[in-house]
Amino acid sequence: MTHQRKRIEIVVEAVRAAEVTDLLDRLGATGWTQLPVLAGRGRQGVRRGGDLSGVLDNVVIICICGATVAERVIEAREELLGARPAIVNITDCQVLRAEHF
Amino acid sequence: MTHQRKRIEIVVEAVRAAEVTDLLDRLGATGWTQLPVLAGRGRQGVRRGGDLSGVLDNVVIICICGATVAERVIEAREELLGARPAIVNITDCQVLRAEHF
Amino acid sequence: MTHQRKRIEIVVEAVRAAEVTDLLDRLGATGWTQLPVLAGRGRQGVRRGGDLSGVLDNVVIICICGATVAERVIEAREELLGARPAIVNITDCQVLRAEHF
Amino acid sequence: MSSFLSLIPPPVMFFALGFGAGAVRAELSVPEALARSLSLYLMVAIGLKGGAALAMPGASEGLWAALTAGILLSFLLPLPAFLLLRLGTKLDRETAAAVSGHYGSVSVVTFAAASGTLVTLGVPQEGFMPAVLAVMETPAILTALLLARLGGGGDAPKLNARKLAREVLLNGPVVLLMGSFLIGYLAGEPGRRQLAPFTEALFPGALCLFLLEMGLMAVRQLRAGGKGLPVALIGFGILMPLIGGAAGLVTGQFIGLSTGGVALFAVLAGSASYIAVPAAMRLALPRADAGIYVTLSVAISFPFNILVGIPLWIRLAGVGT
Amino acid sequence: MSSFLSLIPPPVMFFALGFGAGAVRAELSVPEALARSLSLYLMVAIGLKGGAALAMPGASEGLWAALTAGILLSFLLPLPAFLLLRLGTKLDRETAAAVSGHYGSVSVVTFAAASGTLVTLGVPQEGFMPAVLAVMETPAILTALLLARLGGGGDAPKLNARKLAREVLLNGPVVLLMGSFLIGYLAGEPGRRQLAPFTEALFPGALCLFLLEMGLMAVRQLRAGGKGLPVALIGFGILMPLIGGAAGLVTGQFIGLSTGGVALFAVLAGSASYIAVPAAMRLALPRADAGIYVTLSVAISFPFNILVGIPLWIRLAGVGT
Amino acid sequence: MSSFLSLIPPPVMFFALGFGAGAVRAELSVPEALARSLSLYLMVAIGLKGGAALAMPGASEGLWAALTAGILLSFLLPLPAFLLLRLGTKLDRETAAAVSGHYGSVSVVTFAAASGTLVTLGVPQEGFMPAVLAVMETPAILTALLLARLGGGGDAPKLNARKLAREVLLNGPVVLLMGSFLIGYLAGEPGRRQLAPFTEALFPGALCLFLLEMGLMAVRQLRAGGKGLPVALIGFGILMPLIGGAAGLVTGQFIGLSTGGVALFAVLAGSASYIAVPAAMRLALPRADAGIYVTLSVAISFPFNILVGIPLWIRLAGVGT
Ligand SMILES: Nc1ncnc2c1ncn2[C@@H]1O[C@H](COP(=O)(O)O)[C@@H](O)[C@H]1O
Ligand SMILES: Nc1ncnc2c1ncn2[C@@H]1O[C@H](COP(=O)(O)O)[C@@H](O)[C@H]1O
Ligand SMILES: Nc1ncnc2c1ncn2[C@@H]1O[C@H](COP(=O)(O)O)[C@@H](O)[C@H]1O
Ligand code: NA
Ligand code: NA
Ligand code: NA
Repeated sequence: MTHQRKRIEIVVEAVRAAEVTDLLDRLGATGWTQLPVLAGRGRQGVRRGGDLSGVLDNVVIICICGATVAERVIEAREELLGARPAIVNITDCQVLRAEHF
Repeated sequence: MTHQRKRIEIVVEAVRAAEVTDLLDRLGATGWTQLPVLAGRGRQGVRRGGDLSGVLDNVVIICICGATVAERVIEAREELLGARPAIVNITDCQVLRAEHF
Repeated sequence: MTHQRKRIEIVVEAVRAAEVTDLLDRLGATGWTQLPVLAGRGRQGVRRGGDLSGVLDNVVIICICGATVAERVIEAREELLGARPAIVNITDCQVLRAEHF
Repeated sequence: MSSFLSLIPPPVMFFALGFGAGAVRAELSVPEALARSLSLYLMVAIGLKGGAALAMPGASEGLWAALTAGILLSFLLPLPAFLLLRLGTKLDRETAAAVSGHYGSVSVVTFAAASGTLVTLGVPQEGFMPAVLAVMETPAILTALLLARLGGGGDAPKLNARKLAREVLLNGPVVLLMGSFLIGYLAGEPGRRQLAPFTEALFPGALCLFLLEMGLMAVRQLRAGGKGLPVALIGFGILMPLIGGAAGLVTGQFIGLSTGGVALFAVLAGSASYIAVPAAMRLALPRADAGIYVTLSVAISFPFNILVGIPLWIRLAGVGT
Repeated sequence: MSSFLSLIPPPVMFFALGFGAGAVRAELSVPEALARSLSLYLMVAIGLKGGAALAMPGASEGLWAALTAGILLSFLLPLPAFLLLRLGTKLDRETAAAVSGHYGSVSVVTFAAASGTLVTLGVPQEGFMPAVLAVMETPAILTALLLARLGGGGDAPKLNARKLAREVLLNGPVVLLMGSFLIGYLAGEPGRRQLAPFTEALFPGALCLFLLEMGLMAVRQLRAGGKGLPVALIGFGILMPLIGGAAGLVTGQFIGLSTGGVALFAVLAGSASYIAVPAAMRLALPRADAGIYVTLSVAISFPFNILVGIPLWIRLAGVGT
Repeated sequence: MSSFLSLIPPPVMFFALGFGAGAVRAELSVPEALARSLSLYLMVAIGLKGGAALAMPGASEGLWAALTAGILLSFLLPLPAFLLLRLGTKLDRETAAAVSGHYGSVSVVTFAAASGTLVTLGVPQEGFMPAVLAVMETPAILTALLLARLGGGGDAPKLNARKLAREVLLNGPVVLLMGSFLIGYLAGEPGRRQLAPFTEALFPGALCLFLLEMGLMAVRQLRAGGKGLPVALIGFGILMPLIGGAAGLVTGQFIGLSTGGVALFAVLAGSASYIAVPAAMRLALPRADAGIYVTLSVAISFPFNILVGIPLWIRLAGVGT
């Protein structure tokens, strides 16, 4: 009654989020969800959003998709990494409605 | 030292989130967490929260639970889907404290 | 082309989040991301952030790390649980760039 | 040109600025919390001012007629709206019913802009108009629900009566408007004087900021939900405010309101809700398409009312003639 | 009725409106950012007004006595609170200590509401009272920590002294109040005049909006944390403001404050912190139950003080007699 | 001391308060939505006031010379900045170019603080200065991009011309400033009077709150991005405002501005952008290090300009001599 899918999670700068979601759209993802980020740490040190220009804000993008689209995302890594995401992680998941993804 | 559990993640309209959490409560989940959503795309196109009535806001609901509760959620799909969630995805996860879930 | 990593997700009070991220830093995590929480339910009942002192606000901390760091986090459970997180769940995931985690 | 443009009230110019900035995709945005805060402020200020005005001697003359007329109009206006939609567009029954509810109800900010314009023009208005605004918010919701159910067959959504009653009687704008109105009334003239810097002096500026955001929001919504919008629906979003406004104009004159009151009554009847009704419809008619009613109300009829409706009704009510 | 109700200050009526709206679960909510912004605004405005008032010739008379008395009360009031809680309720030592700290400390908004009421009544007040407010914020935190440790055995939470000192001396409200007070003092009369539209004219309106949210928040907190609340605790939440207020009243008269000053002193002593102390307790006494102290302070004692306490202390201080 | 300190305008004292509170890690924070809202408010108010001032008879004298000079300075100032950075620090070409763009452009709040100080001192200023502020926002972005590409080889980032044009012409602050300026101009004196409680009476208070947050933000940014900041870069962040300010001073005198105008022109030229330019650079020069340019602008040069620059240029422009 559930179906195997992939869950892709990407942390990326808010100002470049549209590049990532455009890419997901083009690769055939049926949708995505953007969540706000309060703060983070990575190679560039601590990032805390809220400066007035917004350039220090990050977002999390979640995309549930089939294995094929996930493959395409992995293959498009050059283009994806061009948007300089901080993290891309992919998890196996089950979904209820196969026809949606 | 860790225990096998399920992680259920649901994207749903903010105005109907209570229906989902009530259902989770009734099915025996020990808890849930709601996160805000900035924007999303799905079959209905792009949704960006922030209209004054709040009807376009979405939230993400995360629920960590045992396999039994997860089964019940899957079985209650009719009722769950009545709240019109956009996504329901379920992942395997490990938790530290078995007694909590 | 992808690499096996762990995804640790922790729900904890906002006022104690720094204790958790400091611990992650000390255990060798290369980074973490904090997301805001709207509301939640657990053993203490419903928590809805937004009181003026901020003591009822929760956050979600996500940390992608290798198996070794994840092991260390599990071993440091005493110290981690000292910060009284509500949930700690760990998932397997794939990442694109091994060198980052 | 400058002399013509200088007749446009600053809040309307800010609406145009927001709309223009959104249209050319300028990187301009207003924090959501600010928009919601300004919306609360406007309701509190309108309520307080109205209540204080009603507390003045003789100010309640004509009140009951206006309230009754407002309630009736709110109940009735969804009917022509529903007919137009069912005959002239391909909307399903439930969405058509939901949309028609928006047009029976009213828009607080359209009212605020019209009221501000009257103040600038020096045209007096009945102090109880904010109460009329408040009572017109919700009757239309009931009509919309009846329309959704009539002939809907066994498939019609189950109506949770208690939930609905709460939604209708206890929705945020109504409670806030009515509560502030009552407080303004009880506090009377001393209260008015104490709160005037907040409710009166600040009002035009706050309205400017808010209309800037409404302009941005209209474009945003047009972009997100306007793509597939059939021409017939856009036509409805322009025609219906004219029908409602005309009905309001005639009714206002019939019950004997002042010139300013007639103009405001027409503006109210012609305006469409974008806070209370969408929220109610989302819960009561979940299968109706929220994208359509939010877009029509926020992105078509609201701009039309701000730019065309308000000056039109003020003129037709007889101001300046 | 109207003439009786019209004596209630508008901010208090807005508190009632928020409480009532929350109680009937109306769909009304204030953005969190607005609540926090108004809270900042109130502290800045109170500080600036107080500082400017202190800069007036002769205004510092009685200042030191009031500061000393305020500090002492803040230190001492947790003692009866702790005793009451340990003898009359089943709270564990740590939670009892945390709760008692809230009642030694003070509530900025209760002070603001009382001060506004005095202004409306035309009763003068000492300009330095905001400084008294600021110094009363934190001594109670120390007492609470001592109470938590005394007899706590080896199990008592390790006290990180540096962290604690920072929490006590550098918590947000204290820094903001004291800083604004100092700025108001330095800027003197010219500064006061320049900032008056912001700090004075806007104050009553901002307080109305904020108390609306406090009413909503009280109900929300009552609902989330009030379910299991034993009757004895609720009783404590009403009794303790009376004890504190009475102590403040007597002390204020003893040190020779004016009628308005005595009333404010009683209000301060009777009020309970809901910003600075919860935050400090959460860090210093992590095993204390935050749900209990937030609920008691925000949802029981705050409403009681707004609705009953302020008029009571103003009357008992001798205003209007 | 008090008499010396009392000469510091309250907004600057609030900046110091925020900076100090941040430095000692007091638990003080301003909601992000409030900071962004105040920033919008300041731009709208500055624009409206400037437009209304320009609508006064004779007020446009010297306008074109000032606009031209402002545009030229914005174009040219990145050149010395870039040279200094490439010769005196180890910044890579792209980051150096990005930083230099910030210093050609301007800071709205530095302008607001300077303008407010002049008002307090009773020194008149040209009404069109907000328009100068607006036109100086963006030319520097173009220079920065040219600097990034010149000699950048094939490796230089591909310039998406359309995207860039939008970024330059349609960035939020420019649209809002220019739009409000135009609205203020069209609304003229009646509009000014109607909006004065919002744009004028509230301004000093809003500036205080905003500078409080800027002080907190400066420390926060210093802490997050300042750790690795080489001394040479910090020196640049202090030297460059002096160079820019001196250039502005001379230019302002050359084109014959009034004393107040000269001071403002120097302040503008010496200030560094922290809204428009970072956003543009992030998109146009993605490999430049955002941590460096945000930190330099917000945490080094902004405080320097507020604390040292403004009084310096006001003095050197000849005020009070
Ligand atoms: N290992 C990690 N786990 C979770 N989030 C991370 C991790 N590394 C980086 N991030 C997030 O990505 C952002 C940018 O990372 P970076 O570009 O490496 O500085 C950080 O601010 C974090 O929010
Ligand atoms: N494949 C997907 N992956 C992630 N989020 C999705 C996906 N599909 C839909 N969503 C989310 O669900 C919301 C509603 O989807 P829909 O009802 O299909 O328009 C969207 O706005 C997204 O936030
Ligand atoms: N089973 C669960 N699934 C998801 N979130 C949970 C769960 N249990 C607790 N939480 C979150 O953790 C917070 C505190 O939990 P507790 O300390 O158990 O009251 C809650 O408010 C929820 O946000
Ligand atoms: Na209508
Ligand atoms: Na007290
Ligand atoms: Na400059």
